Amino acid sequence: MSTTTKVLTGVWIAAVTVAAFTWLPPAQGFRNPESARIVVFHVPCAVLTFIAFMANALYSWKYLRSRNPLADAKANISAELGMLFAVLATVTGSLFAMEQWGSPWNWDPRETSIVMLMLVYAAYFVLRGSVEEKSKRARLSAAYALLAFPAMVFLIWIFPRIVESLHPTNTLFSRTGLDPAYRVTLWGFFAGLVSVYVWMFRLRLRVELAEARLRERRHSELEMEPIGAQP
Amino acid sequence: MTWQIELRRVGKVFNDRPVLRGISASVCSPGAWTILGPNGSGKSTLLRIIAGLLTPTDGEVLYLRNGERLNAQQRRQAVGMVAPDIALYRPLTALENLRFLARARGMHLRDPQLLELLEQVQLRQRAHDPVATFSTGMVQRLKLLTALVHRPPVLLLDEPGSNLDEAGMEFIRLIVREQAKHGIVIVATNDTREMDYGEPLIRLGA
Amino acid sequence: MNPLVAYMITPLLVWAGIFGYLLWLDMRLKMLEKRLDEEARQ
Amino acid sequence: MSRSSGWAREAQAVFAKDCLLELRTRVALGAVVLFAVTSVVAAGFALAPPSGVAGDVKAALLWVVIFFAAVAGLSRVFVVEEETRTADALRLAVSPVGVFVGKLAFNTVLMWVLCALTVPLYLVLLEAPVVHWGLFVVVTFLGSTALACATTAVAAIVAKASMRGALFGVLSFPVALPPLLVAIHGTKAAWMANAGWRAAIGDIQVLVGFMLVIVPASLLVFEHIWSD
Repeated sequence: MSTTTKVLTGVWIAAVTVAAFTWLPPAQGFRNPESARIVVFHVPCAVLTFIAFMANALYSWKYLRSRNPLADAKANISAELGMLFAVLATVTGSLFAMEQWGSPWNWDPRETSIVMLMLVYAAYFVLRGSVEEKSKRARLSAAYALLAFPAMVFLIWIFPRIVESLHPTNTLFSRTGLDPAYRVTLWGFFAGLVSVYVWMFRLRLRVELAEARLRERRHSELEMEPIGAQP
Repeated sequence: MTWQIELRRVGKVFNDRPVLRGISASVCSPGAWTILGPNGSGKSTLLRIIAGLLTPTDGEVLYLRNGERLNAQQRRQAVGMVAPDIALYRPLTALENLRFLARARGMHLRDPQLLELLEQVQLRQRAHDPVATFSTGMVQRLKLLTALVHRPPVLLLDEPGSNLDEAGMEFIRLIVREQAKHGIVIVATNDTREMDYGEPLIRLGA
Repeated sequence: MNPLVAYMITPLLVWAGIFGYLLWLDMRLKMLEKRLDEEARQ
Repeated sequence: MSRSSGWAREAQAVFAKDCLLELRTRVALGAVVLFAVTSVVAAGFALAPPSGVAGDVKAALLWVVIFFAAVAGLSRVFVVEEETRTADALRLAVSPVGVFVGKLAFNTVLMWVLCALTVPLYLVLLEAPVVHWGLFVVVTFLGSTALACATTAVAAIVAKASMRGALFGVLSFPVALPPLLVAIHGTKAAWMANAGWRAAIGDIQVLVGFMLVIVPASLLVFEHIWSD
């Protein structure tokens, strides 16, 4: 990512943040109309959490097909970023819940599903930590990611529809549901976050590759002789 | 029918540490071969790769029947293997172990036939005893029997004679000689008494 | 909690999370690159 | 002497072998049933007298007991193979699909036995207000089957990792959560006079749908878990 893009991303996010407090009118139909502004920051984080989770499953699938360690690294990074945004979505979400519903935690299906998403990520990291051999770790964690995927799809899409939810289901995409000003600001912030996501992803991948290079160098120093000679 | 196993630049890496690198070899039935090398040189790893128990990091192992490539399922049917780290079910009796492995392989053998097979390895008297009560030699004979119950053309043996007495060694020698008449035997060993089972195919360094 | 505080603090939290992570990555990368350079020199 | 192949026959052989092993050693069943009975009794103590406790709580508690009992035993099928070093013998003889289906069948039967033994005990000790008996049996049957389907592939993962005991619970909870939530929901419906089949039909659909998704998904990844 070029420096210009990084600077532009920073300016963009700052601009959207300022707009969310000045240009954006307080929303009607909320207990505290001002608190609706939190939604602008909360929803993009939640959407990104889910995108990261999808990316994790996708890279896991790619790894199992190709056995390319790079795909495994990308799957791991997606999970890490997913965890970061899940924490941000939960924290901003419970700030909003406190304003709107009077309690930071209501066991709402959407709250439950993000906690489960975090549990999956946590389990994924625990699994990675408990397998020593690298290719085995990659295989097992990819398999686990793909097993957890249908469960998460259920929790995110089916479960909130079975059980009554405090969250609106369709406001973001329907034409009538949300004030256009809100839609613009929200998706504006989302665009900024996506750019930041790509930035973080690339930076994290560079860290991973540098670590791999360091390990490789150690091993090539230790063993220069070819192994497995023929008679 | 001719059977052929071909190793093409096989390599295995564990945690960035190469255990095997660039091993190529080819064997064609009938005959017996050995893989030699000291402990820790990767003999067992190589044999497990040949058996299909381990996927190599680089290269591939091909099985050919009359020049035709076998798929995973056909390959499983073509291989019998005995190794120290492949155990039998100790709570089950000799007959139950044999019955399970024969059935899993798709062999429809009745108990009298299974008992006859056990007779061939001098285990008929102990057919209804749990494997946990068997001596090393008896276990090894039963392992050989279960590895050969589906009449595989390829027999892979990992240190088959370790902890065996003279009679046990003689028994293995007999089986190797018999199998080498029509199929392929590959023995991985570090024991000087076992090196004459076949001609050396691969010699691994430490 | 004062509602004003609640909604003012939200973007700050998001910013802090994102840039904290970015800074941490950057630090790690710099350290690794330094180690790589050192080993290359040896 | 004839020879046949096919995963169904392999699965049947694996299932028969596992049943025989279980009969000899009683490792899995012992762990599961003892755990379940202990927790049912503990729940009885904790909630005494049970007549004052809401049906909702009892329905949730029943499935929590079943889930944790399952966690205590369902990983054994794979862990034992790795611990006794018989897994490679199985890998040599049986296709991955055959192994998975055989082990899944075994775990499913284990769950049924577990439910058959502990659910009646639970109903008696905790005075569960079952109204719609047919619905309750169907939900329990489908729920326990779905739990076995959800956790069998996870058990195979756990058998390959270190610190297996703790790991199985951690890994299987997120995967098993959907059937667990739905089974609790359905059980509540079976315990309420004004709910019944109409309230639970969605739960039954979701349970069946979940199995239809997770079993193919498990089959798809199992080969990568099972073969080194």
